Amino acid sequence: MQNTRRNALKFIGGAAAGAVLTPVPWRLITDTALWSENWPGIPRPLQGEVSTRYTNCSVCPAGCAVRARCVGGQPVSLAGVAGHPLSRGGLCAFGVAGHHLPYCPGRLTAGPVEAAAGVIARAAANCNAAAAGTPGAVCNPGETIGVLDLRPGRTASWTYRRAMGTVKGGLYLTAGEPFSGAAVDLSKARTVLSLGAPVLDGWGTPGNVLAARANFRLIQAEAIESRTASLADLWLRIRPGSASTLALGIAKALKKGSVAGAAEATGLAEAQITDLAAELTQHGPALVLPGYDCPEAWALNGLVGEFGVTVVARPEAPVPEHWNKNCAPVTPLASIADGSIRTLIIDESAPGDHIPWGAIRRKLVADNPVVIAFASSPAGYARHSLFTLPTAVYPETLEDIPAAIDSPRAAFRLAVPLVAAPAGVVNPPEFVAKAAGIDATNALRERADAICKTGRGVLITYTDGRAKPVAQVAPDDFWRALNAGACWLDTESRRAAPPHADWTAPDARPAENARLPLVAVLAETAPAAPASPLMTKLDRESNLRLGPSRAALHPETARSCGAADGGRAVLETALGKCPITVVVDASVPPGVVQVAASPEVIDICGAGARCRVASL
Amino acid sequence: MDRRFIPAGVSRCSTAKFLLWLAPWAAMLAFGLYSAGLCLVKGLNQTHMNNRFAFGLWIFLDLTVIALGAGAFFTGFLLYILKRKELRAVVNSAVVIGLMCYGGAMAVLGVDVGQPLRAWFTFWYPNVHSMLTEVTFCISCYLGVLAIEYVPIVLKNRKLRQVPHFLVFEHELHKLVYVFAGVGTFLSFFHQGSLGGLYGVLRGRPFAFREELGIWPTTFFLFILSAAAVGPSFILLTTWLVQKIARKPLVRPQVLRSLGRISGLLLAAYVLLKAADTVVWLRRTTPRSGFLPAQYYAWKPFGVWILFAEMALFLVPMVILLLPKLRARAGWLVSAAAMACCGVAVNRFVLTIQTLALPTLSFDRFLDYLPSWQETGTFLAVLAAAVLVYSLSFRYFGLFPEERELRREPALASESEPVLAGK
Amino acid sequence: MLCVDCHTPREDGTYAGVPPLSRCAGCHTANLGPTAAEREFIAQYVKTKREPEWAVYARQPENVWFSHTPHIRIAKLQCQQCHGEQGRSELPRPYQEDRISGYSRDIWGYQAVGGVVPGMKMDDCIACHRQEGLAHSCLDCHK
Amino acid sequence: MTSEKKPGKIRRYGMAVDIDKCTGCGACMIACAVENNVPPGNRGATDLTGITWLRVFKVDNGEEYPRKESVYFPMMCQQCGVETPCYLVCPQQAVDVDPATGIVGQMPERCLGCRYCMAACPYHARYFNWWDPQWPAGMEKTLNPNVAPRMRGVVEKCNYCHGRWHAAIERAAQAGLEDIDASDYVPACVEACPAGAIRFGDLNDPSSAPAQAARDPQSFRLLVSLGTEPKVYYHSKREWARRIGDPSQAPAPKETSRG
Repeated sequence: MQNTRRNALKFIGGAAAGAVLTPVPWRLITDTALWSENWPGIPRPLQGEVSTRYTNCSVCPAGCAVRARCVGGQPVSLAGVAGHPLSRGGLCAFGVAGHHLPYCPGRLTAGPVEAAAGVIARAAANCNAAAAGTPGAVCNPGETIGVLDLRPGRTASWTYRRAMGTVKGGLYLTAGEPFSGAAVDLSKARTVLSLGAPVLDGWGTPGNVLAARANFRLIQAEAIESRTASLADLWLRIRPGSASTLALGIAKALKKGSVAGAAEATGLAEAQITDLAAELTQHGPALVLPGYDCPEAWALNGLVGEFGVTVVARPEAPVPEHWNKNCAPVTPLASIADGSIRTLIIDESAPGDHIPWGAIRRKLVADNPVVIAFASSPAGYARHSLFTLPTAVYPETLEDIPAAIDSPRAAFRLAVPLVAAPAGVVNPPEFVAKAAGIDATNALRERADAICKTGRGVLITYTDGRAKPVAQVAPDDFWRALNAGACWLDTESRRAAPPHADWTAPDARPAENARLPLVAVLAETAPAAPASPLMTKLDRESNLRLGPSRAALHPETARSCGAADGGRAVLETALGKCPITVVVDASVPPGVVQVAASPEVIDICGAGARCRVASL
Repeated sequence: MDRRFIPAGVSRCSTAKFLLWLAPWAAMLAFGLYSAGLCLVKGLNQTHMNNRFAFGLWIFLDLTVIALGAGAFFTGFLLYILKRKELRAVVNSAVVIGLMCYGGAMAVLGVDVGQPLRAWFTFWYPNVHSMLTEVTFCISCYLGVLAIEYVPIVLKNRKLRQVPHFLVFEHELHKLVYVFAGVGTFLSFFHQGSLGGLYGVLRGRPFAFREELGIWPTTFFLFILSAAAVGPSFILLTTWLVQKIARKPLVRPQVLRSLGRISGLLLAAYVLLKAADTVVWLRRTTPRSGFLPAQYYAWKPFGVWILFAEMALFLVPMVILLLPKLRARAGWLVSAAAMACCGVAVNRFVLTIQTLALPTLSFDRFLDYLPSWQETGTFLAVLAAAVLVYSLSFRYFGLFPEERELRREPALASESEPVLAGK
Repeated sequence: MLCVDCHTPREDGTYAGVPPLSRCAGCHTANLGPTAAEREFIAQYVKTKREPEWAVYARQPENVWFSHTPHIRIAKLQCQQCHGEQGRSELPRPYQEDRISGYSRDIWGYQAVGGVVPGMKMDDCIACHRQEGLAHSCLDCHK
Repeated sequence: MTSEKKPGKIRRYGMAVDIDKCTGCGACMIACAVENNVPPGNRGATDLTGITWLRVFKVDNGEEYPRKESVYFPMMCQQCGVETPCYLVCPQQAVDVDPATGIVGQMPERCLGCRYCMAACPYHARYFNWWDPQWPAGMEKTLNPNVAPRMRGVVEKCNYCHGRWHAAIERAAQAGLEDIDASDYVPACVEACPAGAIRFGDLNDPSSAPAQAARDPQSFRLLVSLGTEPKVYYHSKREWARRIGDPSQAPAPKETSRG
């Protein structure tokens, strides 16, 4: 038959009809459906032997004990260690996802290592030369080198102090709010007055705080309804920035003085303040926790008379004697003269206290200072540094974690590496030590031995949860145990002398400032350190937290700033400006900007800063 | 030049003019296919639907067009089962419209699901409790029926008639047309109903949840009725539109009137039952599930007005279509039909969109939703495809048997002149 | 030849995965038999210490949870009941996998290997679980 | 695929959430995402398109400062026991209720993504994969092998960490036991909560936390008036907070909300 169009059509039609009778189409739909189960782009989880490893979380200074479930050696989920004397099995959101940190997008893995080393060595040499009056020293008098440590009390901190000790006028700097030498014992407290401290929102060791929570009455004096305020037994809604005045008022009440001024300044009734004072003395033991903007309120504990009970000296694990000779003293950054630092080394690898960059910049020499940052992400101080050296992150690092503020007894535990660090990262303390010409490669072991030598305290091993007196442990076993995730805990704690405070000062109303009419309150105590990509579940994929650089305003405040919900605006403080997104929220008190911490925001505004919001 | 394809005895515009008419619709179709493609390739993040607004424009579209497409089965039912001979004039057109409505709905559903490759699971592992299973089965079967019913229309084409086999085939098919009409009616009754059940069973959405009669919620029956009522109106509307666009009479005016009258009668029944249902729902069903009727309408912009608007859009056309005087005037007739169609659209809108917009938990937000251009594009594709297929069918398959007579005897047309130009 | 000669479960009863080359080399360091296949295996893998890329007939899809432990420890099943008499076979069947889905032929949901070996598709699991009254829900076996 | 024979031990797993203890820290949400291989949110994801099997809401009493009070409110699948809405509507049996555990299961590999179940769920506890799941380079190493990652275009939800249920069965078998040890099966959120606000257990066991919560007059469940018998019990001493469960007590529509 000749191939006409009709025949062709017939053939196609017949073929189509026939195909349906073959298995082809049916197999095709099954297989494509199966293919859709594992089509390209869907990762396959690694299979392997399941094991449990222990470590301590070094994401924040709390250092909670961690049980890691590993598959083929790779940690796939983290949880707290139940019954741990310090962290009580607790682990916060950041800790739970800590094992993601090595894979954060934009992580730094390379940097100008040699150059930086040279710079530090030269700067040290210069300082020594200048101090020795050698002619031709590049370093002018009064200009020096310093290390800024955001998490003091670590072995690394001691290494820095020793390194700076080798340099004439070398500085070891901390954020150093006054009386940082205190630790508290929540288990003894029956009444806790928090002057804006985020007691239930990441302060101290979350697990420990929440475990003790049932035993004390929590009074939160705060302007905004923070997480702590909403869960406190009593929430005193004071005027923003009037916490220290309230502390003063309580002191006066205790001394039977007049509280009229304080009442007027804080917006509370006089009776409230006197009752508060009475409660602190009667339903003791009491504890007063100062907030960010009233550190001097520590002294109030002295008046309440609980020093040595709820407040003790900040304990520190023993160190080898020879470390103490010729090591630089601990100097609060605020206490040194402006424009006095030529070369500044910032260790951001262990985030802790945060200092707004503006405050740091003031201490540097005006003409091209040298800033060297140890960081794992470009988001923090790295944005302002001349050299940024990549560091390992938890859980790659081997570092120790000092006792947190809510631990009355000294502790020593290690964040042990669960995964290998990438090539090209540096170990900050060893790096600085090397540049300064001392050897600190073995510092952790030395300190562990020193602790073991004292024979004090107990060693808590997580695998069996048993506490063994150190006296019965050989140094090698001690070290091995620490590296398997274990914790040394001292037995006794030291009394602390209350700091001096002047209780006769006049009741200051929160300083008015026409140009900066608003008060900034940091909504989230999120660390500036990089966090797991999953964290967006808390601010972007839900409204649990305020998203980075979003600021909540009361409708009135927003109106007066001409800002609308979701609108872009600029936040301005004495230290500078940064862009924010406005969230209108009737639950924020008027006159307050509740702003979420983000690198840009905390550059210019420490909590409680005066500020203004200008809509764009 | 396509003269030899055009049915004998009717006049059609020139090819050029026809292509000119097709061009914009073709363009719209192309755009629509592009946006649908985006949704298939990149995933449904191309739409503005979200976890709370799980259904959007597309489901609303499906429910509406299927309600309007009901004209197909109902006209067939009236003609072949109830022997309303005068409807033979529009039955072909009704079939084409039905085919396009259902085809469009199915196509959009294919884009709407996240894993189209697994769509057939519903047939392989059906969950008998689910209304959606019922819908899927009935609609796909009925789509087949419509396709078969469409074949004889295609075979009416002058060229194809020259093939003897086709003639025989068509003849045989014609004998079976009653069967198909019956099957179609049965299937349609079911899926129109299950489409209503789709939301009526949502115990978790008290705004849509309805008491059950037998195993079906009341919306099951209300949807059947409203679809049956509005179907004829839509046929009426489209036929009138085609007459306007083609600028020639295609059916006797009384055909349109009788369509209107049927629509009117059914609307009356619907309005009655709907009112009763609404009362039961507000007074009994809602309080039982712990909600307050007031809450439903507390959220702007969906105030109580929407409830009354919906009722009015059924009530007014009902009155018009039931009054012979008004029905006799094309203007009233057509606008009444149009109103009824809007009424059913609003009804489907309320049940789909408003249901999802309303909060269920006491701390929920009221949600607003605007379709993305990709969603709208897909919607337009269905419209364009429908117009294209209808135009082609109209030009080549002679959808209106009476067109020839009306052309031969202008008397009929002129008699019907005042009606057709009655505004 | 016994299964455990090559495949030993971990002491907790979980499957330890495909045996490593070292285990094969335990016997096949020098030719045991005259077969060319063995000679080639030694030349290709044992000598060069290259891990053979084994094709796993019984590999289940990612979304299936299967643990040997309950089947061995509790149900006391023998390997053969699911894997067939591999120990007795001269040569393994040629490994076939679906081109589109990439699944081994043994676990196709449709038209799996009949007769020769007990199939390893979902229906086969369900059949046995039904018999034992252990089929409760999909999440029994799907993860 | 339900069994002919009756399953051995019939459990009804449920949860007891003390919202007076919840500090809104979000540890449960993150632990949940880690355990169940939920991918980090796509760049375009919002609180309406992201995936959070467990989501903590901030709920207030509708007042303004200073009268305003808030509680934090963890919402997971409420595991409806009767007339389970999602189970009834799924057209192709991708949802089932396990008679042995009472857990409502979702089978992503069976789901065609019609989202009917999401429309049916009054708790909005079901989430759709609007994007292809994507992890930053290297992070896929941290995926939990006990849970299969889902693909784009399917619905997923909380199933009380079924991967852990499997693991518990395996551990039991290793010990030669037919049945799991109750304390050995604990969902990730329960384990992670530093405040111990979420507790988990078998409602058929009178001594379990949820069973006790069920008897507590200060406990309440969400939308219980719908008659779907949810298995998550919330507890609060605050009278206004207990009204959260009752939709008819909802505060009037507000301008903005961050809940």
